[in-house]
Amino acid sequence: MASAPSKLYADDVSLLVVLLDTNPFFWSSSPLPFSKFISHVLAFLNTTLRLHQLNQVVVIATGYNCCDYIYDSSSATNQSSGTGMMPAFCSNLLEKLDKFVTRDEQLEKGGQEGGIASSLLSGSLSMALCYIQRIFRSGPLHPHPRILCLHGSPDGPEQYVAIMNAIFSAQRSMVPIDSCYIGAQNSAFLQQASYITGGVYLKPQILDGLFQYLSTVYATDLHSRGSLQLPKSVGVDFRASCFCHKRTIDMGYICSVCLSIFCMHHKKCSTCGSVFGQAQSDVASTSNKRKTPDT
Amino acid sequence: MPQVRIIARNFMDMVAALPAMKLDHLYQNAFICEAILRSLPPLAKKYVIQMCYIEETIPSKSLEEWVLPDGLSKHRVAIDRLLQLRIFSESFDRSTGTSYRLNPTFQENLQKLITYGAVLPREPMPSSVTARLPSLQELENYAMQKWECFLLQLINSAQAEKMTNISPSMMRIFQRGLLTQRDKEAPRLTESGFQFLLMDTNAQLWYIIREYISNSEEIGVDPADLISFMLELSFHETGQAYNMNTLDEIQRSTIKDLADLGLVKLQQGRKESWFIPTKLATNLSVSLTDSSSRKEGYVMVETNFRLYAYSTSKLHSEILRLFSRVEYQLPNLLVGAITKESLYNAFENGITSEQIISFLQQNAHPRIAERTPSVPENVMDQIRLWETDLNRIEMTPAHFYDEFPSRDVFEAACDFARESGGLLWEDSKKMRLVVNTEVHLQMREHLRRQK
Amino acid sequence: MASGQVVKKAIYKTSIKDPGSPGILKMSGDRLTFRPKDPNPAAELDVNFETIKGYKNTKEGSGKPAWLNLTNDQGRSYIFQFDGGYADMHICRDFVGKAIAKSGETTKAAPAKPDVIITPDEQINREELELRIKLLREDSELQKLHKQLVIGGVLTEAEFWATRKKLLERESSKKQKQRMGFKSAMISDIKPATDGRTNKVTFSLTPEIILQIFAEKPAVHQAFLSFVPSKMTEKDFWTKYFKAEYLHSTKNAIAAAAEAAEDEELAIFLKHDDILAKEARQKIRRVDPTVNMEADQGDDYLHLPDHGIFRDDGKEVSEPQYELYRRTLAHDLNRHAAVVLEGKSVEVELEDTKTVAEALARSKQAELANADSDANADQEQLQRVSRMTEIEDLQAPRDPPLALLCIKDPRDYFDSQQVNAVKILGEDAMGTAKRKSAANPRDAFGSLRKCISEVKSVGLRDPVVSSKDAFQVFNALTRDISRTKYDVGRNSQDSALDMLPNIAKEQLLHHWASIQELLRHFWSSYPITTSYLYAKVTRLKDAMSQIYTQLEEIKKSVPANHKQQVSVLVRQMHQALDSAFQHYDADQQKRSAKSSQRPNGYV
Amino acid sequence: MNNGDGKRLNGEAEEEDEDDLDGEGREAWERTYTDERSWESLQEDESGLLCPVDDKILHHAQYRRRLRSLSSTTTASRIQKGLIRYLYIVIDLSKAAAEMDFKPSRMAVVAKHVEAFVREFFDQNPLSQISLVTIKDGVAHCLTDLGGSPESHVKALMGKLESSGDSSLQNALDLVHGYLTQIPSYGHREVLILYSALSTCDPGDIMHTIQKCKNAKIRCSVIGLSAEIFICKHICQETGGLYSIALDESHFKELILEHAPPPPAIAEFAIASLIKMGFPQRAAENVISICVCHKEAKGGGYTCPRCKARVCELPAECRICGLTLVSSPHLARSYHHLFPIMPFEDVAPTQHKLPKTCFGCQQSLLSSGSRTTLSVTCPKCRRCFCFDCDIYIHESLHNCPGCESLRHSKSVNTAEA
Repeated sequence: MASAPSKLYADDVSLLVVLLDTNPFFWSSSPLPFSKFISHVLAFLNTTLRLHQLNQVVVIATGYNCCDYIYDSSSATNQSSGTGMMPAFCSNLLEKLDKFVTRDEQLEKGGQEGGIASSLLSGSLSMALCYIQRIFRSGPLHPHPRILCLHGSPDGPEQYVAIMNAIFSAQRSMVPIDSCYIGAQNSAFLQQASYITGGVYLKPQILDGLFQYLSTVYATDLHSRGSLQLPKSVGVDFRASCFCHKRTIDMGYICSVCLSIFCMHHKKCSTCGSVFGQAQSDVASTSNKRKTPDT
Repeated sequence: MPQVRIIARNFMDMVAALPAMKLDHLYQNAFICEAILRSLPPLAKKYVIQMCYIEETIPSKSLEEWVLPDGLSKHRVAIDRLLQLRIFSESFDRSTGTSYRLNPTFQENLQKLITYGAVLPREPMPSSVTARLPSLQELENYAMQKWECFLLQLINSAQAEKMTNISPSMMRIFQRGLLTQRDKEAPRLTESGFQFLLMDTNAQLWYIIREYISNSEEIGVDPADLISFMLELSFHETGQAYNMNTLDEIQRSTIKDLADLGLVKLQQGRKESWFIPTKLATNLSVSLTDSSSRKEGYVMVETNFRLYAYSTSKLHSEILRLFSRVEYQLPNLLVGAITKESLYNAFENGITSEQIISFLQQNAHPRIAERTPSVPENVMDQIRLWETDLNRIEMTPAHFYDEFPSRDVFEAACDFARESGGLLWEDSKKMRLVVNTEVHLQMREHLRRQK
Repeated sequence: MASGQVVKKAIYKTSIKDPGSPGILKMSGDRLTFRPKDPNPAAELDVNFETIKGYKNTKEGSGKPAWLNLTNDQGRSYIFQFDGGYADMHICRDFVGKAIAKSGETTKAAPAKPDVIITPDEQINREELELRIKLLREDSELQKLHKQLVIGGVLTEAEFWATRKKLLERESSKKQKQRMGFKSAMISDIKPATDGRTNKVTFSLTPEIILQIFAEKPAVHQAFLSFVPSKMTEKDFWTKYFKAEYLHSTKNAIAAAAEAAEDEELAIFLKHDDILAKEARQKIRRVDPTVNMEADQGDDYLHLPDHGIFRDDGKEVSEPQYELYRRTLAHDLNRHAAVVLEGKSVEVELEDTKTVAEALARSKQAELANADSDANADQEQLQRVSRMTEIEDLQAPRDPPLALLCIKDPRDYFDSQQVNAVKILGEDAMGTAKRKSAANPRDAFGSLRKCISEVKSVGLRDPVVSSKDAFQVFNALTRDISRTKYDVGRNSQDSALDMLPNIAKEQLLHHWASIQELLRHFWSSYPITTSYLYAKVTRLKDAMSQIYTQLEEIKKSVPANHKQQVSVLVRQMHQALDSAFQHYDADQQKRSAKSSQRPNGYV
Repeated sequence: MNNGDGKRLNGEAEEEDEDDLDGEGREAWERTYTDERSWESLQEDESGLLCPVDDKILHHAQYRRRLRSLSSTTTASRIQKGLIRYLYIVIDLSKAAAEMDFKPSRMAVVAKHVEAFVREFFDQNPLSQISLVTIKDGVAHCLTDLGGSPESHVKALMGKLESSGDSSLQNALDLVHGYLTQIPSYGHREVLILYSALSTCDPGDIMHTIQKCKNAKIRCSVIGLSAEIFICKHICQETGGLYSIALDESHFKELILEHAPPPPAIAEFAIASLIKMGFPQRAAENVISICVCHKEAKGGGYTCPRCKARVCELPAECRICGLTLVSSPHLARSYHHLFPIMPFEDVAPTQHKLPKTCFGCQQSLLSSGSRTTLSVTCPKCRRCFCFDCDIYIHESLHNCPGCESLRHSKSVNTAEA
């Protein structure tokens, strides 16, 4: 009421949720050392906060065994004065991060198979979306949220469904998912995520210039995106590939029960084990003979 | 409409207005850089950021590459703003056309800001010295109440009470524009004064500060210094205590004045005295755009012209009184009605219907704020209508003639009046007519001649 | 081909059972004649197409012999079985079709387009023809198509229209096929229109209402059948009826009795409807035994204060002799409800009372007939009733069992994406080869933590990026942007067609349309199950192959500045056609491979 | 008259409200409040100040919703769903639909929410199709043919909003039955009847029609706007559909949205079968071609892999060769129906070992002041969530942040999945 805190909102006030990949197995093999990486990122976060005193930054660590919030500018206290060595918030962010990594290590059971294991992107993504929903709930005036995935680990197949769900949910609530992928080969997950939610997918070529990428592309607030041309995410090929031979197909058979894809006709669905009636192909054609396209 | 609006928009225009020398001087201060950065339009911000580490000049073409066709206007605005603030320096050469580069001092400060964060010239005082500091909430209330009481001063002074505890320097500021004090009689609010009351807090704040600065300019204080000080102040952390000794003479006096407005809270310890910046102070460097500036509202207007205000503040009730008739006042609810009369005296005070409506909309209670329109159409229309009513009737000084000796005299008079284009009204039965004043004299002449 | 004549050897049957008599069927101009081999006057035939109303024919591949069944306006039918099999049959059928159409047009002097030939295969009726003609007249494009394909003999009329059922339906849907149920409004609500001065009242009757009256008041129905027109004219039948109704509405039983006394027809309307009573008794027998039908004084709430129905108020004369003449709303309601529920069973178009009455009578007979015939159906209905009237709390939840699902491994779902998503980005092979991660968990985590603490102690690197890198990156991005922009800028959102000169556009669209049409038929006729389909496909194929050349011509004809676009468009069409041909050839090979042992590709 | 004794005036004010209420002829401004009678929930704090109405009501609403989602998911733990649905929405436009008990009128309300529903439906079932049917004057009309684009349906419906005559369930069912028997066997055949009338005037015995539908495996559901009717209930029981009566607009909305997620597949009906589908590639922007949908030569669009025809958007059925064209995300959209998440369990606010904040959104779970904020926990990962997250997770996100962000729980997950 009378003593209500007066909040001001400009069109470009934004909530930036950063998903930080802290998968140790990736970093230990990455060309860009984590220390460099993090300092780029911190600098970027700092600028974002500086751009508007209402800008809000939330950082979620995407660990190998767990995910957790490691920074939230809205809850954090002293922001203004720094120790002089680095912006104030950085120090307590790093503090949290350190704790997080330790916890992550404790959870480690070992026995991770060859190759770089994936980190729990689906988890952090889901958390980010929950947080953003909370912002939406906070009332008619809220910062414009967007998600930025700073990711390097390869995709984890077992997360696919979860991540897809998250992506669609984000799309529904019109939250763009930007993704900056610093791993070796491109990430199918993030490409789809950015493509579907209208975010930007980039794979920086010059890793030392990471900050420049961040500040040039990802710093753009949603309001300005209306008037700027950002790098178009590469058109993702939406052809599927079959479960049976894993080859890309442009025509295939779908199991009506579990929607798994096959390149040829099977008697029985290998995924859900249901046995098929007669081949649908002729049913289809006869059906569309009946079903008549109006010209 | 009201000039007040235009000037009160943003504090930064003022900075922009400063001469080149001064600007460059200002940019020495990291805080000003940040404040300026915040105040920029979104696109401009982005440009600055992305050029923050680039020392080469960037051809304008490569910037435009990024702009979508319908973003062009925004783009230009941004660039102009940057040039105006001398953050971009323009250079031209044959091959690449015009190209920009970031103002070196600005750039340097920005980089510092990014890597090291901003460092205040003065440390907050250790809690050992300052016994107990007011909590943020208390502080906020303090600021609010301070600010309100200052506004009340304005209103009350209009209601012919004598100004209390406002320093003369502040008083002088009100003299500029808000109040008119004719000799002898009590100071009363000017039109802009009334409009001022209906503005939202930040607009008011900026207005006052601007006035304050330009005022102090007359005393011979360098506005640049003031500005930089105030901006700096806005970055002090609210609720922390800062030692007065860290301030120089001028700053100290300024702080005192600002304390009157509730931007800072002064406290006296055993030996040192210190100031505690409040929320108002931090708002100084806030960038503001139209969609922005929202307080939690408290007013509900119903289609039957009733108006409920859930508020405890005296100020609110006073402001509402400006244009509505208050019917009940509960401890935290005020029930009023918008009536023709109440509006009329608002209009007389030079408040426009638009201001009233926008006020009602800006302060709409959250319950109805999400409805559109938050103020019922019929009320809005009626308010506008009543305003136009005022402009409908026009007065012309005139003279009334009757008791003509004879009809033909009357006829003649009418004709004469008609010829001289001064006939306003005639009643041939009762033999009366009304002519406007210009014609009056000739008319008299004419009638004399008749005799 | 519309005129000329057809002569075929065929067997003429009068009915399906009839072995029939072999002979020569000759169709020419406007009549068809049949000469049996062995002189048999009964089998002699000479029919004018005027009289032929429609016809059926056995479906190809249905296994039945090739029969063509013509029906004339008396509902009599001539069946011909063709020795030449379906080929002959089709020819004749088409001929007949055209003939009918022609005669139809001539009789109906409708300015039909001369080139419209109607050769339907299933039962075909006049208004459908009308419809088609109408459609063609309205839609010039359709007409062009029709001219080209049907008259060009690529498609048969039937095939052409088969794909346009929707269109036809939409047209015909204006006059709807569904029958309406009885209005839930009661007839007794038809209030007489009184003109103030005289006490003469006028009721307005529609066949609708009449039907309802008959349905609800069997007695009246009876009476109508028996009296009109033998004893009285329809008009004064109704006047009597409404007089009675009026008396009822006055609730004056005595008056009613009096009236009834002097006029026995009137009495019929006034007395209770005994037919109803009978039916009621039957019904009671049917009612679910669990329902308690016993009613005693205690159940009669009608006489309790402030009970009963408003419309029955007024002086309740309870003298027994008048009882006969009282009718409560309850009766009406029940009866009405009953009728509405059992629904309308009269198909006839309601035009005049007589027919209505008869139709109703007929249906009544039918009902009675099967009523006593299927007592068992009656029985099962009884069960249903009892089940329905069961108290639901006592019913077991009758949700059917649900199909269970077990997904073995959700990973598959991902693989269906990842593979190509990675591929299309032209990954270098070694990129995809998984790099062995350096260390065991401990070292990995250790190094990570070291990095963090390092940053913590040292702080951020200054400058974060070297000016050189920054500049380089920025330029790279800008270049990237300008490239994408160029691409986007190239395609204008408006249809490229509009830029073409009109003639070219016309031609293109026309060809495109016809290609679409052909392709649609082509694809829809796969897989080829019958020789008929096979023939059709081949026909289509030939037709399509001709189009190629035409397309080429278009390409030449257009002015140079549009060549590029047009050629692009044309290429698309080519592709479409090519794909069709590929499919055709592939199918051919399969079928030849399969049918090497069999004489020809299909059964 | 202004500032006097607060209490007394306070009383006055409330009386004022009272007679405003009782006044029979309601003023416009009164009517705006009659729906939510805000003053009834007015509260005074100890010092007699009017304190803002707290949103208990809202919380209850959420709670109801939550329970609903629970009941729907508990059964759906691991069963097949009708992922490919052919749904006929039958809208009753008999004169009963003009009733004003829903503001402004039943049909207006129905239309409004049908629009919302159609969009939601296609969002959840990208591979499915809808068609609209209206009942009027005792006859059913097919308003739109089965199709996959929400816009066309919505437009058609909005055009056709006038009511008259009786309504006939039988005619409607017959019509729909006629259409539905034509669709391929793998499709789940459904009818959703939005029924305003209290009676049905049928040309024949509706029981037969119902049997017909049952045999044709058509799942009929009814949402009534007036009162429960035996025959509707019967239809739903017979065909395994849902029957529900809307109390008010918001309730109606909830009810209709319940039909958006795919229904569980009934064992005897469920026929697994392979459906031939095409995964067209998006054509390059500069390759123009005439599209089958609107006969315009445009760049972009998708080319049918079988017959090379060009369609503008997916999912669609190729007009030429009848091949169903989809993109892999469309399939992915339906996956969450295959892997539903467990409903969360309540946590008694008394438990002390509760974490302070919601695992999802970091909102504080500590009971604030008088109201105790309820929280729930995931049975698998034992994380606590706030109410809003619970709803969001179950209704939109479809995966549990807790489980997703734990490696070993995940391995469990896949094992039993």
